[in-house]
Amino acid sequence: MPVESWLIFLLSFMIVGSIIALEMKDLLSAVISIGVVGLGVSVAFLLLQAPDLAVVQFLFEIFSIVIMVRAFIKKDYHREEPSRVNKILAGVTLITLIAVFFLSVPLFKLLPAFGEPLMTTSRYYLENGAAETGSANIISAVILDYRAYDTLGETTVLFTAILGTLTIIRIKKRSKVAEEEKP
Amino acid sequence: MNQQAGMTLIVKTVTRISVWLILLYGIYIILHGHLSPGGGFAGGVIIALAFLNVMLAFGRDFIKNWLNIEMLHDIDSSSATMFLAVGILGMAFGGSFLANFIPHGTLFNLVSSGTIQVLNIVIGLKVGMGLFIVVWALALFHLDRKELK
Amino acid sequence: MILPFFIIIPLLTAFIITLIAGERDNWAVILSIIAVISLVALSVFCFVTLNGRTIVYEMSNWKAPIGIILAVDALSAFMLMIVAVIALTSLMFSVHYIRHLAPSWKYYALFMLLVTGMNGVIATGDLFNMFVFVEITLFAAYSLVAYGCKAEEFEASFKYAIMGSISSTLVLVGIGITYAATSTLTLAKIAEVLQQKDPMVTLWIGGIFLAGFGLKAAIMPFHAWLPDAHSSAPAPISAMLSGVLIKALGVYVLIRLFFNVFGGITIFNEVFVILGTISILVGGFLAMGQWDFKRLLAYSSISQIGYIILGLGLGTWLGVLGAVFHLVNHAIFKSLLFYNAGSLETAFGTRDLRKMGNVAKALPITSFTSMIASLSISGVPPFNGFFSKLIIIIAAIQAGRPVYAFLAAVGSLITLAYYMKVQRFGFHSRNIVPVEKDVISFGMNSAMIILAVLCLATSVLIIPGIREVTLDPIVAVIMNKTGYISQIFGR
Amino acid sequence: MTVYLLCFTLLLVGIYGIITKRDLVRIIISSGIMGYAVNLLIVLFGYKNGSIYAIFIKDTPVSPQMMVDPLPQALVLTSIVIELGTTAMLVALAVRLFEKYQTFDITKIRRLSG
Repeated sequence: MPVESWLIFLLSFMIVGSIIALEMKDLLSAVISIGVVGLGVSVAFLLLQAPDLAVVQFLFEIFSIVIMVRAFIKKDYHREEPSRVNKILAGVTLITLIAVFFLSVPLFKLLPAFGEPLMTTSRYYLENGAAETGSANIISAVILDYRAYDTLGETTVLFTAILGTLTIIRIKKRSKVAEEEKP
Repeated sequence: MNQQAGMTLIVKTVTRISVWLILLYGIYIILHGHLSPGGGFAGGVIIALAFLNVMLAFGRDFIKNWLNIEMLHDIDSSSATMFLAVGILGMAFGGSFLANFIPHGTLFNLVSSGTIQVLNIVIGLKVGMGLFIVVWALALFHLDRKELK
Repeated sequence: MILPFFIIIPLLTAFIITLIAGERDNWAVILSIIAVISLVALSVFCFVTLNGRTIVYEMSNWKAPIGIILAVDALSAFMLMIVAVIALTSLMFSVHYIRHLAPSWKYYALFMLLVTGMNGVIATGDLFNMFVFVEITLFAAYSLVAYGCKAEEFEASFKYAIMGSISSTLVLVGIGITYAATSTLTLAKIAEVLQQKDPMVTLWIGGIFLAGFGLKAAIMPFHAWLPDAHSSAPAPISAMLSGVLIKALGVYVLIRLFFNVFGGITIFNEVFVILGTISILVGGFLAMGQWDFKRLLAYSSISQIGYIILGLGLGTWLGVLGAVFHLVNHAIFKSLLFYNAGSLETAFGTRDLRKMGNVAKALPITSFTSMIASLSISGVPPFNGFFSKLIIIIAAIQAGRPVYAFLAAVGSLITLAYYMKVQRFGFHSRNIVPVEKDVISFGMNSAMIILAVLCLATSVLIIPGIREVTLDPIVAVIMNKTGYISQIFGR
Repeated sequence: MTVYLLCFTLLLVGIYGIITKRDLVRIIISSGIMGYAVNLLIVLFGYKNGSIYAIFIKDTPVSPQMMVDPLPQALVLTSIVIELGTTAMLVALAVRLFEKYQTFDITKIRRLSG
């Protein structure tokens, strides 16, 4: 079962990567290790036979890294301030999360095993997706024809996020230079 | 073109060539959305990264007159309106909202899957322009904060 | 046939406002007011002509489990009406208020996207589609909370965004596991498949969704973000957040999932009852100590939501009737109270109750409407609050839970206490404070008068004659539990 | 089964990061980690053993039974874009917060009482 063993290796690599991203003192290397974890997700999508997702995840990963580096690294602030991390809170959260993990182990057994999905509705998509929508890429058929309303919502989410970011950063649409910020 | 803005000369010359290839590749990904992996979302981000590449290599002032930023805002909101217009047209012709009312054509050739291709192009434009505006706003935000000091 | 227009009208308005936005925002104001008025008319028409049926609209011409469907029954039509009415009054209030705060077309575009998101959540019959429209509403809410660009607003918006992203992740995990177990996304089909599945799966999915959507409804253990977000947002936006958003995104979705999809399992009803009562008491005690008017209103929202959750948890016909009735009452008088807070803020420039002077002469309409709202929220007889709380308390006694009934009554007394504090300090205190002359516009006053009249009008809903037509079909839909499947698939 | 549990631990690492970390940037990073974990979990539910990607190619006939489940992939495409929207919004808020409070430490950003 090469795919499952590859995935287990990749996932453990990502878990170690994200722990490093959280514990690393220097901000820039934290952002970079998160980029590596994101690219690991993109490789995992490739292993799971999802080329569409791998491309989109890879590109959006680059974009979020550019945004984060652009916003945070420009400042003269590279080291995390040595704030006293509340030890009790960290300990309590750790214990509760480990308890949640062991509680959910039997629950994951209830679901169909890895590699045997039920696929009752998506069998219809595969069998007559190409015929009914005329698109060879079934995922594009699902996104833009069977569930086009989802993608309308999706475009609106992106539209709202961009409009919200502009509102927060207060760049006026018409004026060239940002208007003087009221104190 | 003032030399000190943006990066070194080597980067500028390489970008001058590579930007057009990246844009071409992005348009290819959008147009072939229904045949090969990728589509509106992936192609749009590639276009946004092409503009970003120019902004990083040549600096903010160059891109302000190379690209009309107001036009980007208008393309962003008009492509979102076009997506809704395709939906309403689907309601008028195809029976229900967002129906695929354009004839499908034969499988596998370029113009073949009715509204799927139209929607791919619309989403490609939307994602491309919108994401570049976000990074542009972040860059502009730093610009005026330095002047404030 | 008219269902997609609940989403098309506000969405098209938002896009057009962005397109034609100029320096001045009066185009944006006109367009959004026309859109919301048409929404009010559409939702009232839809509720009146519904009489017990469930309208199903198949998106892009595909049948239910394949494509996405919009399913509107009595409960959804009722919620659509509440969203439209409160959106109309909030818009009327914000025309002058926002010009006073920071005039910009972005406010109206984001406001229309907020309404689109809520209408999308209420009308949809598909699980993942509900998640996407919840995200739209949340993104619009984050940026509207941070609209004033002051330091506390960014802090409140950041905390709200973090809470929102945790709850969205939990909801997405729930959707993933529901898809793995039932391999379908249409709510009715999920309900149908879950009946044959192992009940442990339903409990697990229910637990995750309770955590995810409980965070959005600010039920007790997940309430931390609400006081910050609702108190630092501009007044019309906190009215929309407190009055409608936590109901449409939180309570409505909990009703739809836990009654119509999971079939009202007794364990979850117990959890609802306990969480509801804790919310009532803790929300009330925290509200007592507040001096900032809007923070006090935010804590009182948590306590009033507790009543609704308690009513639902009882699971009896009377309990659900009380919960639905309190839902609409709370939407009305909480929005009115936030409008009063907004007009006091524009008049005095402060939200601190101690610094407010004698308002009765300076702002007659604000003080009169706030008297009505305070009386109705604390459950004084002639007003609507009294009847809904009474029904919930009677239902608790009938359902054999006198302790919860007693605690609900204590909660009601606490509410009365802190609203009297609001009246005494906010509106009738003796210190003379300079008041900005005629700063409350006609729009703000008319919004307050409309809601004050509604406070009285909705108490009419309880008379048996009118109740059969309005509230009973809604309670029938909820108590019908998994009958929702046959309503959707028509067999 | 072990793949699901590993993905679930990645999610718990993200939740741990959000709750305990003091630094705004760390909180944004851990919300990103949570997003990756959930997207991966949904695609894991859709994988079929020995299947290939759900795209028909011109002259190589592939039987639909051999294809992977397209629906979770369509859902995750949407939720990746939502993740980017959340990150962009959080970054914008963090930048403005740094401008107002001159610090990235969430404990020092305490102007709201309680």
